[in-house]
Amino acid sequence: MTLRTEPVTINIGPHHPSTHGVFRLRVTFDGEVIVDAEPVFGYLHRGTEKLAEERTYVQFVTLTDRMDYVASMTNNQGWVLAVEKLAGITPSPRGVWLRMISAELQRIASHLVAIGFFLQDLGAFATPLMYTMRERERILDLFEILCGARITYSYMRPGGVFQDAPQEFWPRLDTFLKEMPHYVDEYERLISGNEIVLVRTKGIGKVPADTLINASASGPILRAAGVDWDLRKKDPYEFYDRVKFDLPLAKESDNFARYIVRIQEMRESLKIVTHCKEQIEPGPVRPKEVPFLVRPPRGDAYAHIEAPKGELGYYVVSDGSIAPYRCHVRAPSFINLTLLRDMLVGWKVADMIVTFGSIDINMGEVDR
Amino acid sequence: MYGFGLLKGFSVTALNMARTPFTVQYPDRRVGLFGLAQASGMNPLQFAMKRPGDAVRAILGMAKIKVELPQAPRFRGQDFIWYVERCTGCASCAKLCPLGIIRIVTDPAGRETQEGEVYDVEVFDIDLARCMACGICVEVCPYDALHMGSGFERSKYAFKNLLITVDELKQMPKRPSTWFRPQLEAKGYDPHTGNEADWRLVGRHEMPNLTQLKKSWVDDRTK
Amino acid sequence: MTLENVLLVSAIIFAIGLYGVLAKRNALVVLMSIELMFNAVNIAAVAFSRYTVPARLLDTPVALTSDAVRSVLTGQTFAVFIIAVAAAEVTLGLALALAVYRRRESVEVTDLTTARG
Amino acid sequence: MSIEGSAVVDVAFWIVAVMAIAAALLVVTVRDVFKAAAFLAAAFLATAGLFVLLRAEFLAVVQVLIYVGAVSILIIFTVMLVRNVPGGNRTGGPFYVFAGAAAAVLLALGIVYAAFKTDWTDLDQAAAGDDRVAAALTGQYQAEAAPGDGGIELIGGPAADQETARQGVFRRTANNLGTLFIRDYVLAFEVISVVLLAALIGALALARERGAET
Amino acid sequence: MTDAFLENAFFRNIYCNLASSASPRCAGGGPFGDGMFPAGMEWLAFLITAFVIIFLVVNAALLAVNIYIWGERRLVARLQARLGPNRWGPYGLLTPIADLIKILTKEDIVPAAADRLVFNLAPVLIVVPVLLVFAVIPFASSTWVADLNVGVLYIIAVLSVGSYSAVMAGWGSQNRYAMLGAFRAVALLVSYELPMVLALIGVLMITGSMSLVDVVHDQNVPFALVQPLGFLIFLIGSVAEIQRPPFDLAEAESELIGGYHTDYSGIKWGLFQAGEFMATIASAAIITTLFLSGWRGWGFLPSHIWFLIKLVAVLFAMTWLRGTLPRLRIDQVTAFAWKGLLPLAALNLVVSGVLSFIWPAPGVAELWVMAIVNLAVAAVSIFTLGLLLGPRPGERTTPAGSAVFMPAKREGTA
Amino acid sequence: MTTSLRGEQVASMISAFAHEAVAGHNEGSVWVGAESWPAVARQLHDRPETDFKYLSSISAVDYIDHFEVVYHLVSLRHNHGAVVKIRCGEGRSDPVIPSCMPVWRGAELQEREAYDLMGVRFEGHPNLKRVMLWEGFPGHPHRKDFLR
Repeated sequence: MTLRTEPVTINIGPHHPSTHGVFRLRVTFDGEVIVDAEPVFGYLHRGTEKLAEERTYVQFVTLTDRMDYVASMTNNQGWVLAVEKLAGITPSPRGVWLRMISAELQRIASHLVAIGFFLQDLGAFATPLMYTMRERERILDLFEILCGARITYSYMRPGGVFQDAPQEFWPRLDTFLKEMPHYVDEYERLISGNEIVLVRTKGIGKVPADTLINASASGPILRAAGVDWDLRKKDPYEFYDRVKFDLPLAKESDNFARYIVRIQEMRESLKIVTHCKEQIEPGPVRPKEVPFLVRPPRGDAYAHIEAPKGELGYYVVSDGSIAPYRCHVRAPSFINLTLLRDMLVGWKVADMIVTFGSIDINMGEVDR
Repeated sequence: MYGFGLLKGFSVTALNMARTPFTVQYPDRRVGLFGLAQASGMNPLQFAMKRPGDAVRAILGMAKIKVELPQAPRFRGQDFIWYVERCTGCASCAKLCPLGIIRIVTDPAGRETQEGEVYDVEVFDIDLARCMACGICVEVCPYDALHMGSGFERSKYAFKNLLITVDELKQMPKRPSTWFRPQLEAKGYDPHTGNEADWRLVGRHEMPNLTQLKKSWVDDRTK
Repeated sequence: MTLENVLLVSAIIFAIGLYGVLAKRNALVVLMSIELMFNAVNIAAVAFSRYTVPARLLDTPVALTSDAVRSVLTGQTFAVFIIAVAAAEVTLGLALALAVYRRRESVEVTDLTTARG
Repeated sequence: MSIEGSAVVDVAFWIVAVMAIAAALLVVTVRDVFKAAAFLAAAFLATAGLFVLLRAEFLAVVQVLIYVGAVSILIIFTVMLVRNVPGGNRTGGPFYVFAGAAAAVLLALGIVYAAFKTDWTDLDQAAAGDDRVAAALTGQYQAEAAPGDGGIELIGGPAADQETARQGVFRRTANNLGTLFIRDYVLAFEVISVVLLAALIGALALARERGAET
Repeated sequence: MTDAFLENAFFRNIYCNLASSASPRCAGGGPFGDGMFPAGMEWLAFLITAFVIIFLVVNAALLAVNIYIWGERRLVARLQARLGPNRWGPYGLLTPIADLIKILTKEDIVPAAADRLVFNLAPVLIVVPVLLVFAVIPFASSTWVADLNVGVLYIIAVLSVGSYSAVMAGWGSQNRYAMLGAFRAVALLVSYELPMVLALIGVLMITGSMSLVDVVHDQNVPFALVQPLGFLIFLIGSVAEIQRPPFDLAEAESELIGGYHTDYSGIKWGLFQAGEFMATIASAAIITTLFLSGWRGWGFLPSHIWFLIKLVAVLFAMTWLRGTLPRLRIDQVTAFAWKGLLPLAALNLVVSGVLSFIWPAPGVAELWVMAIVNLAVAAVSIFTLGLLLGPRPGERTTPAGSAVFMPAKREGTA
Repeated sequence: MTTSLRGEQVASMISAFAHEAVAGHNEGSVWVGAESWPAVARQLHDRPETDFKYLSSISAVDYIDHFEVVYHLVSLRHNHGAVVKIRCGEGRSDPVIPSCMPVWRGAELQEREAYDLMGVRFEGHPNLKRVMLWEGFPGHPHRKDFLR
């Protein structure tokens, strides 16, 4: 039965509990069905790129932590890669291995948060969220041993990392690597076969692959559409060409596919960490000749990495001084929002929240 | 079959009900009789005989014991450990702080400093309200005078109370975090269990050797 | 509480419903008024049913014959039928009101001057 | 032991009656259609109270279930779909008001006159000293009822368990009503179900937008 | 006044002490003699007794809500590998009290655009019907407030009034979130009432009486076994009616920020919460009474305790549901009611009708036969329905799971 | 490994269909004239040998005397990338270049961001308004002269 109803406009956010931060979605509903949606953001804009122009290259590492604050390690990684590319620094191998280990652990942590909140948006009363948070805590414990902080690590430096991992880190990492696959299995038992989850997510929020490519979407969203585009495979930075891992793909490009891709990526990341741990070699973690105040020559460089949420790029312009002349961040969360309207229109209120959760954005990164 | 996935989910939650919770109670922990007896180093029966009142409270779930949160030795806390004996007042930390929250004033009167003396640091303000515990100040300290602390209970009602002054820094218990201090780590020092570290104990994380000094001060300059 | 009093209440409610039907413009309110009138009739029917039994017998153990049961419960049977008819009527009425609303953006009966959709 | 006829029942009756009448009046007087619908529900609820006082518990429950729980909710639902709710309860103009009021008052007066003028056989009074009514309803007819009468289950009965018989005439109203429906009033019952079905289909047909995809 | 009321010794004592009564139950008078009031004042004694009973039941319900809130929070916490409230009082038992104090001292905000009358009435309306339900529940072999001869119908009727609360809250707030929530609530309640009533009719066919006391009395075999399909439908329907996960979409926290009670604060919000938890307890009590043979049990425990055990078991199941399942979408919920539960309920009706035609007054043996037949029917019909509604064959729904796994004990850092 | 095409390679690729469009190139990047940019973009996107289906990033840089917009393009098929730079006119007043949103939808938010923070106007963008800051914010904060 169709009734002519009045289209109503509702502001979802900026204080809505499911917008993952101060995000506002101006949605027009016809009954329960979305007819229009427009994302509005900038509530968390801190001018990080401008701040970079006043900081030295190492100082800015601390600010990259604050962009995607559930995946600080990868933010650091992207930045130091850009600086190394700009200044022509060859990092020391042990530092690179440590960077890879921490980045992959960070990817697991970030995906855990993404899955947990995705299920929370489905209305699962925080149970999967608590489970994923529990495992994330273990990763944070590892990071605390590694660099003394739990959220904002500032672990990496141009040329490597600031300090070698302590002895107690490695057995803890082993335990984690041994137990984590079971936990992932457990999530799958709890979620992947759950009929309610299936009926809520399958076929919802579909976007065709070419639209995704055209809209510069990246990360699990792109891979959930069957596009095998992962910078770790296609443009191997650091030592990603020396580790073996598979690229999880799904072809449905719906919310469930995004979820399942994240789950599989966690397994692959565990594999990568294991490989790194096997191949890591002793030595300095940072070349002695790299000074604290890096002075790259004039020029520009663009480095991109595969962050948990997609392609994270740093475009840095140097004028030869100790601070970047211009720094631009290509934030995956920000650009993935381009297609939000396409994903939402025609679906219902409940689907809106779920689709939004499946994109997995982080407001610190969107607004920067 | 339809509905089977739901049943699997129920099994997972039931399994987790049997596990120990992962949350930590802080600052004190509620314990039962067994926990309290264990904390006092007795067996429960003994304990109940000796301290019946406490035993009843424990059975009622009212007993608590203090809890120390597990922390890594590298934990970067909110406070700073400063060794005045080592500080030369060079203010590298103030210069390299990304937020510029450290303020150092040495000898405002312009007193003559004799050879062998160090600068008298009169003001050493760290504005913890804006500190993000990145540790760059510690990293750049050339004489290992400044260390991260490992405290995290400095909540105050006003921002102005969060300012650490030089007197406070001097009086702070000297339990430095081993963050960026490999020499402490090599000794197996742990701020949470170990004793206070004297300024002589903490050493230098990077002893300057002559060739390096010559390289940076002579060769590179004359290039 | 006598039969007359119950009938008085029933009459008043019926009259109120009648007033609503005659005087109101909103089709939904007219529908509600009709329901009120049904309701008044229900009250009367149940009252008649109740007053076929002496008060003395209401709470004492009795055994009724089938004829007696029939005569006692006829009023309630009527009420049940009326409720059923009213439910059907309100469904249809609301559907009509909605159909009219979709056509004309109004549910006022005075606007319905033509029979054509 | 009975509270029937005591002052409590009278007081309760008048309270519920006044509530019903007031709610009914508010339905046709408040300006807000939503509130009118809510007061309609209140009137239905008060009517259910009247039913309880009139010893029709089954009907009272049915009243709540159907009128309050379904019909009024349906009306409220429709009201919420329709625009101009706060000021929507308008009259058709002074003429309609006066005509309607006059007709209503006249009708009410007529009914009341008839109700009070008619000489109802007041069983409450009549039966006080006279057992003929009671006899007509109960014991005496036991013997005379045909053995195969067996249609309607007797309430209690000579050998009935005291637990049931103790409860009085309207104890098993629901069962007896059901039996009546499928025995005596079966035709009416079937007709009503056909009417309900027809109404259901008609409502569906009306509510479907013409030309809209189903 | 009916004498069923006097079956409870406690109530009888109050009443018989107050009034000199001709009732055989009060023949000996109360324990402290009879007739505090002169003859003809029985109605006063009745009123006072009724008031005492209502006072007791209402307060017992509120206390039960407090305990249940604590229990559910603890249990959900354990399901989520957390600890739950444990700071205030032994095992956190006083946490609901602390919550209550907090709620009471909060500012009571009425939005400027709200319709004050409707807005303020809504929270009351959610509590009252639920309290009314407790009137007919037999808590033990001789403890109930009223033995209505239409008890089952009465419960359904009274619970259906609860939807007014949602509608009025949604409308009165003049808030779009609240309105959406109200629409959802009404759609949900209307959809699930039908299968629930149909599921109950199977029970009524066996007992032949709508009085809950009779229903318990006739349950020689728990009707959950005799009527498995009806039990399942009624359980799901109850969870939907009280709007708990996975059917909590009227107040979906992650979508509508609380739905129809978005705008409420302070004690009004508290009333909504209390009403919901009370409804949960009431539903559990109804399920216990209708399907789990109420207060009946084996000899060694008093009937109150049996009732309590079953009640807690049902509440545990409901909390478990809440802790595990995500939420459905509104169209899926209603589709499930109409496409899934309604056919099942109709089938149950037919099967039960045939069975009770064969055995009009079933004894224990017949009940067991009925149970076996109904279980078979339930299994087959649910399986068929699952094939019809479930995922298409060939879709991968189950992951590469592994055996049960217990982690090593969480090692402390440093 | 993504091949980063050298500036001259990209320049020759562009010259194949639009000779006058290339304004210059260096080691890593190529400059394209602003007026011919939409056509070049369309060709870069469509032509099989370039196949730049994926727009990685858009950055705007303030070079005091002029503004520059940098496009990082990637081809998913050939796995090569190119850096295209566009100089938006001379001087600091009203830098403007044509929008490439008809070619890459991914430019939508990035162009809005560049407009918001750097003040580069993208002609032809359907919804060019501020994205981070509020409407009516004075100035464009990423410019070097902001609040100086």
